[in-house]
Amino acid sequence: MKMTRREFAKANAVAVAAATAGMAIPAGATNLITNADLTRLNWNKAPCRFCGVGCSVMVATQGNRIVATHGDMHSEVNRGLNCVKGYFLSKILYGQDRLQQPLLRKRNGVYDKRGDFEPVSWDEALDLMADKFKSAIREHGPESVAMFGSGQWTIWEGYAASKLFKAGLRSNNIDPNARHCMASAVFAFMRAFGSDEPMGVYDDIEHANAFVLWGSNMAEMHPILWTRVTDRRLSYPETQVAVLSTFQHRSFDLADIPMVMKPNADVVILNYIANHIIQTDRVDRDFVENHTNFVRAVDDIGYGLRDEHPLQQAAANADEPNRWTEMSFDEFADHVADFTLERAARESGVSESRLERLAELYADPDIKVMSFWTMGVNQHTRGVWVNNLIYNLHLLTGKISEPGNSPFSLTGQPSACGTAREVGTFAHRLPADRVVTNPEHRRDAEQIWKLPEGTIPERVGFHAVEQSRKLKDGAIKVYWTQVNNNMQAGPNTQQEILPGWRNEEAFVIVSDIYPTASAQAADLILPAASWVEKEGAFGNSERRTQFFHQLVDAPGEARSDLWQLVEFSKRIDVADVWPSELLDKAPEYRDKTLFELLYANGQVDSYPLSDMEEGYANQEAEAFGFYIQKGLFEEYARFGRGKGKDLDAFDNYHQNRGKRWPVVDGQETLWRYREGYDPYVEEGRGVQFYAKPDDRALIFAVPDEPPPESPDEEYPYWLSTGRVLEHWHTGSMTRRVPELHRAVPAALLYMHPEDAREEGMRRGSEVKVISRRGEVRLRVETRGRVTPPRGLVYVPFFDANRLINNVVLDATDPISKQTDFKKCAVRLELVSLA
Amino acid sequence: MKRWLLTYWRILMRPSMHFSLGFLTLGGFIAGIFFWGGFNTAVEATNTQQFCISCHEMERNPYREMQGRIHDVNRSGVGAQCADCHVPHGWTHKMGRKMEASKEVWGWIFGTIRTEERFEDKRRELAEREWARLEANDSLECRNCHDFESMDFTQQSSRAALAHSTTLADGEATCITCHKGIAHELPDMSEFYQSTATGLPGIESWVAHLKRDAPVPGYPAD
Amino acid sequence: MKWLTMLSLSLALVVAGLVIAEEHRDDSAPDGLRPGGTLSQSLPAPPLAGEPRDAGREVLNYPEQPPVIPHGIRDYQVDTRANRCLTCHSREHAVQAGAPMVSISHFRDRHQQVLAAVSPDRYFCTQCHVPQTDASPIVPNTFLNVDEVLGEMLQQQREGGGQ
Amino acid sequence: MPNETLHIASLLVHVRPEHAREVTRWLAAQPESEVSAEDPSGKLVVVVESLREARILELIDAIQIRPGVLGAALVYHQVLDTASADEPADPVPSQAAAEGMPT
Repeated sequence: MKMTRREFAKANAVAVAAATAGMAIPAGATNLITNADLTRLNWNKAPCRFCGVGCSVMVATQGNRIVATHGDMHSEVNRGLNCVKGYFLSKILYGQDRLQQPLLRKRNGVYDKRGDFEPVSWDEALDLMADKFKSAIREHGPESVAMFGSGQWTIWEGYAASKLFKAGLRSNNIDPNARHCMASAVFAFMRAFGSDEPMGVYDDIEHANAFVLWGSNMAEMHPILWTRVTDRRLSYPETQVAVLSTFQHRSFDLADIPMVMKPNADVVILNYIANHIIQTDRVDRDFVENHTNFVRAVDDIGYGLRDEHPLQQAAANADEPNRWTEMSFDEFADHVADFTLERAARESGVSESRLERLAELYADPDIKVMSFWTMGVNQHTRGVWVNNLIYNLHLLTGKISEPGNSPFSLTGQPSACGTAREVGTFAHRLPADRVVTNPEHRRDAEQIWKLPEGTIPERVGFHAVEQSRKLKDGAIKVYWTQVNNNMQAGPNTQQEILPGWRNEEAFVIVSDIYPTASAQAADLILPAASWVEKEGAFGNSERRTQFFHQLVDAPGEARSDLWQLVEFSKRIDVADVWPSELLDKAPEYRDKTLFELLYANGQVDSYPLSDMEEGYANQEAEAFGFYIQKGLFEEYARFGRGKGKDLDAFDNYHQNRGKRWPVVDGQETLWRYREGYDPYVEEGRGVQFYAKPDDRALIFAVPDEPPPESPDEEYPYWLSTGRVLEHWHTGSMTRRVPELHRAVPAALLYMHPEDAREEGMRRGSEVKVISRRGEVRLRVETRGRVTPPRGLVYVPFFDANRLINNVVLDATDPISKQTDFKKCAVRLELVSLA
Repeated sequence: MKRWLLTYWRILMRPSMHFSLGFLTLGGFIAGIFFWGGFNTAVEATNTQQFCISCHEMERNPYREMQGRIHDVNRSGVGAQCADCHVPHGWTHKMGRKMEASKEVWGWIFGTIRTEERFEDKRRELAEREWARLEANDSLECRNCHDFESMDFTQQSSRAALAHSTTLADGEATCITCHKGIAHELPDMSEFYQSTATGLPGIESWVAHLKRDAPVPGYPAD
Repeated sequence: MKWLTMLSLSLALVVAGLVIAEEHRDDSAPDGLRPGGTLSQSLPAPPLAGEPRDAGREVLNYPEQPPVIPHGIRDYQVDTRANRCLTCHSREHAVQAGAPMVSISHFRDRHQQVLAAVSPDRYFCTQCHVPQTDASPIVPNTFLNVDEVLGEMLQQQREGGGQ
Repeated sequence: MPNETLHIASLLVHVRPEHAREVTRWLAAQPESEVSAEDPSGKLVVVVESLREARILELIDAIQIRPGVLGAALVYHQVLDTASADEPADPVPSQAAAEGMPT
């Protein structure tokens, strides 16, 4: 490169000034970069840190820092594309306020609930935690400790945590934030098919002629899948896209059949479509007779509120909502006959012509239809029912488990499937579709874990919303949360969550990478490592398991959640937390620590450090002296092998772009339950729902029941909450990326311009959104990305300074216990016009 | 019916037998003013936004799409109403437009755009009619507010200033040529889009690109 | 009368208890995106961030980053009927419009086949390209681009060599 | 006609991080100045290239009164001959050739 004198002088000027300021010298100005070894970037694959789509990204590192990211061309999922969040992954770990050392509330040098945060050593932090756990279990039993985890845990983190709680501490009080997200999908899968997770794959998109979005804004929440849907729709003009929601959003931009319905009207619409299929004689008789059973779900199941709530008291089946009785096809036909087109149109507000077009997408045997749904369906007081109603349509018409015909439940988090669901970190689950209430399942787990019979408690633990309630009531004494931010994301914050966390009797530990709202409400904050600062594995929506290496070191003393869990386990003796009857059954554990019981158990610690791929750091393995990730994975994989949940060998995943389980003989499975695709289907069966005892899926008859709270004179608006494209969940990562923050700097109140006019408000007005539970102040937006109908307002929850969950009702689906974040009643009060 | 009309016509044609010519002339004049005023008031009433969106069809799509857009709300509160853009301001043209509007009454009676689907089917036709009208009258309704002489190019973005000072100034283009779909949503433009996107490759534009994106001559390349 | 005293007394106690509880909800905490010790409060909402009218194009953090949109996109229609962005950024209009042409990468489909037009899977521009308001960062970001990292490494190297 | 001189200087400007963007933008809009480097803590390196020495001082004054600016200091100043400023500065091969040139 030749420089003129002028340029040379300028380069000097910059270099001198930069050196004076202690700043990095821009390369262009110094032209010192001639060493190819230095300029060569180190590229590695990793799944994206954000949603459940599970895009693969290439991560460039240099000097122990991430310097660039881009879409992975070799990934089947995204083929080189990323959404805007994915493209800015490089920056999510570099917020200036990364937590770098444990912080404990102290006064006069000792822990004090009312004290101020002071830096402490890991030893001090973990010792105190161990004391708190031990004394709580000793004095109040194992049900007095609880953990709230995440679908953003890596697979082995979730597995280690679940094992620590269910086997070590003998408490089932461990639940993931996936409870807020996927629990309804899980229960519906188990009810209808006996096995969790979709039968189809993303490849269905390239085979379908019609897409129906039931309460899903894929354009913003699953952007890369949306690019595939868009590709299909625009490349094959006969393709149709139907979008149904309670407000208009960006996915409507691609809609051929756009439908804005009244909240809670989906049950009526879905029952109408079933009726339409039957009335027009388009039921696939063969399929229905050979592969399905009809059942009637119990009704009047309540709303998952506190037991003393009048609505719970009034509900006949609130205690046992997950039951059903057999019925015939004719009885089912009679049941749906009440749901006429006219009724569906009247109750939903969607025109008859559009509803009929929608129904035809399912009824027409020549149309291959793919249904997508997420939080509009799952975060619903009748979420499990609605999931089941969607399966009904695909089962009645036989449009299932084959390319292009696919009911596809989308997941929200990167490993909601891989960690929360497959590992079974829910309060009622064990790995690979097992449940704690089933004695055989408990025995399976106890055998694999080398535990005496009776170690795993039978009682279902406290689910997410119940954990908040039990903290407030003083029943939970020690509470540990990892990789989530429930203070901002959980419902009814001021009445149910914050009082519990700040309850004098509770000791609350939050592991996170930034000082989130949850960390601010904690007593002990543990600094965590994130994403490629550790070796990890995620499982996405289409059953694809993907691995990533540790590519950079975590800053300061930050440590991964896995390290925290395992290091903590060293500080508790089995004898501290197990009753003597149980110890008598396994006296060899009497003098052991939980670390030795759970992790150095001859299985998890059986892979030496030399098994690790060369050239990669691995903080945890080096700290514990064995390849712990591999050990945990291989022990966990034993649960699923031969059970339709087979995973590939550990090392393969580091080389490939993920495989979709069941992986049998190294081959992934695309369409489950279909002969020719799924190795578990017996020869000659065609279709076999083999996870059900009689190989038949269930079609559910469910009635229409009202929501727990509806707008009235005092609180005249529906409130729906959700996300925006640019921010991930509570924004703790994305709001620290300048480009993403500037794109969407604050949560707004999206409302209809006529509603605003009638309320004497306008775009930019500051208003209070008030419910029976609390309030929050927001600015009005009347022409944003979301266009609500009259009578409904929409507020995203990413903004820590506008805690919309102060307002949200903590009602859940009574079966899945998943919160309904999509509908409650609010009123608006003007603070200032401009 | 025919007989009744005929009788009526005869009465009308019969010379007056009771009133003076003067009275009749004056009376006719006064009545004329009266009816004229009434007519004008009525016509003006059909020009209000309230009247326009009293039809479900107009409220559902054109009005809702317009809400929040720059011609509806803006910094200084100069919002346009339906008639500002869709009805000429001069009397002759206005009457012409109102006569045309009788066809719209017809459409309303027969529900030409009653459902959302029908509106979508017609969207292109409806938009093209308005574009053609504005092309033909040199964007007369735009210019009622946006006067070319009053444009301060220095306050515009460089791209806008360039377009306005050249093609708009010499009459090659009129407002609607570029500013389509600013108040309401555009109809399906895929034909326009495809004809240029998949047609012959525009060699000139490629060359121009290469020129523009090339490093400035003489500037040292990295 | 006695019951009334009792009642008001217990009421006062309850109220006092509530007040204490309220205070404890806002125990001190480090600042994050939200100021520490404010969780029970309803914070005022800042005015809507403004759209910069004619902001300059911004330097990319790395070559693969989608450029941010340096202008407002109010009322831009991008749906099956029309794509407003392409009226300026398409290959054939970009020069005349004085806008950057969509990147050449956008002319390849999922299978890396080169197409004559923008690939349909890239149709919705705002999935990757986002406009920028004038909002200031709440928390600064310490990301360094590759040149900065290299500069730092070189400096360390030189300092190391000098010792 | 006497040879004109070209002044090249660099300034270190320290601004509050939240104002960095607008100050950078303002500086970029000024003739004869450019922002050559910035870091997240609000430090900016500004290069000034002017035919008038006074312009550099004027600019420092102007920067100091911008909102959010904590300080602006002159770090480097070099005077070049305008006539030879655009000649190659490559020290080894081109310097020799340049030596024979009249200045």
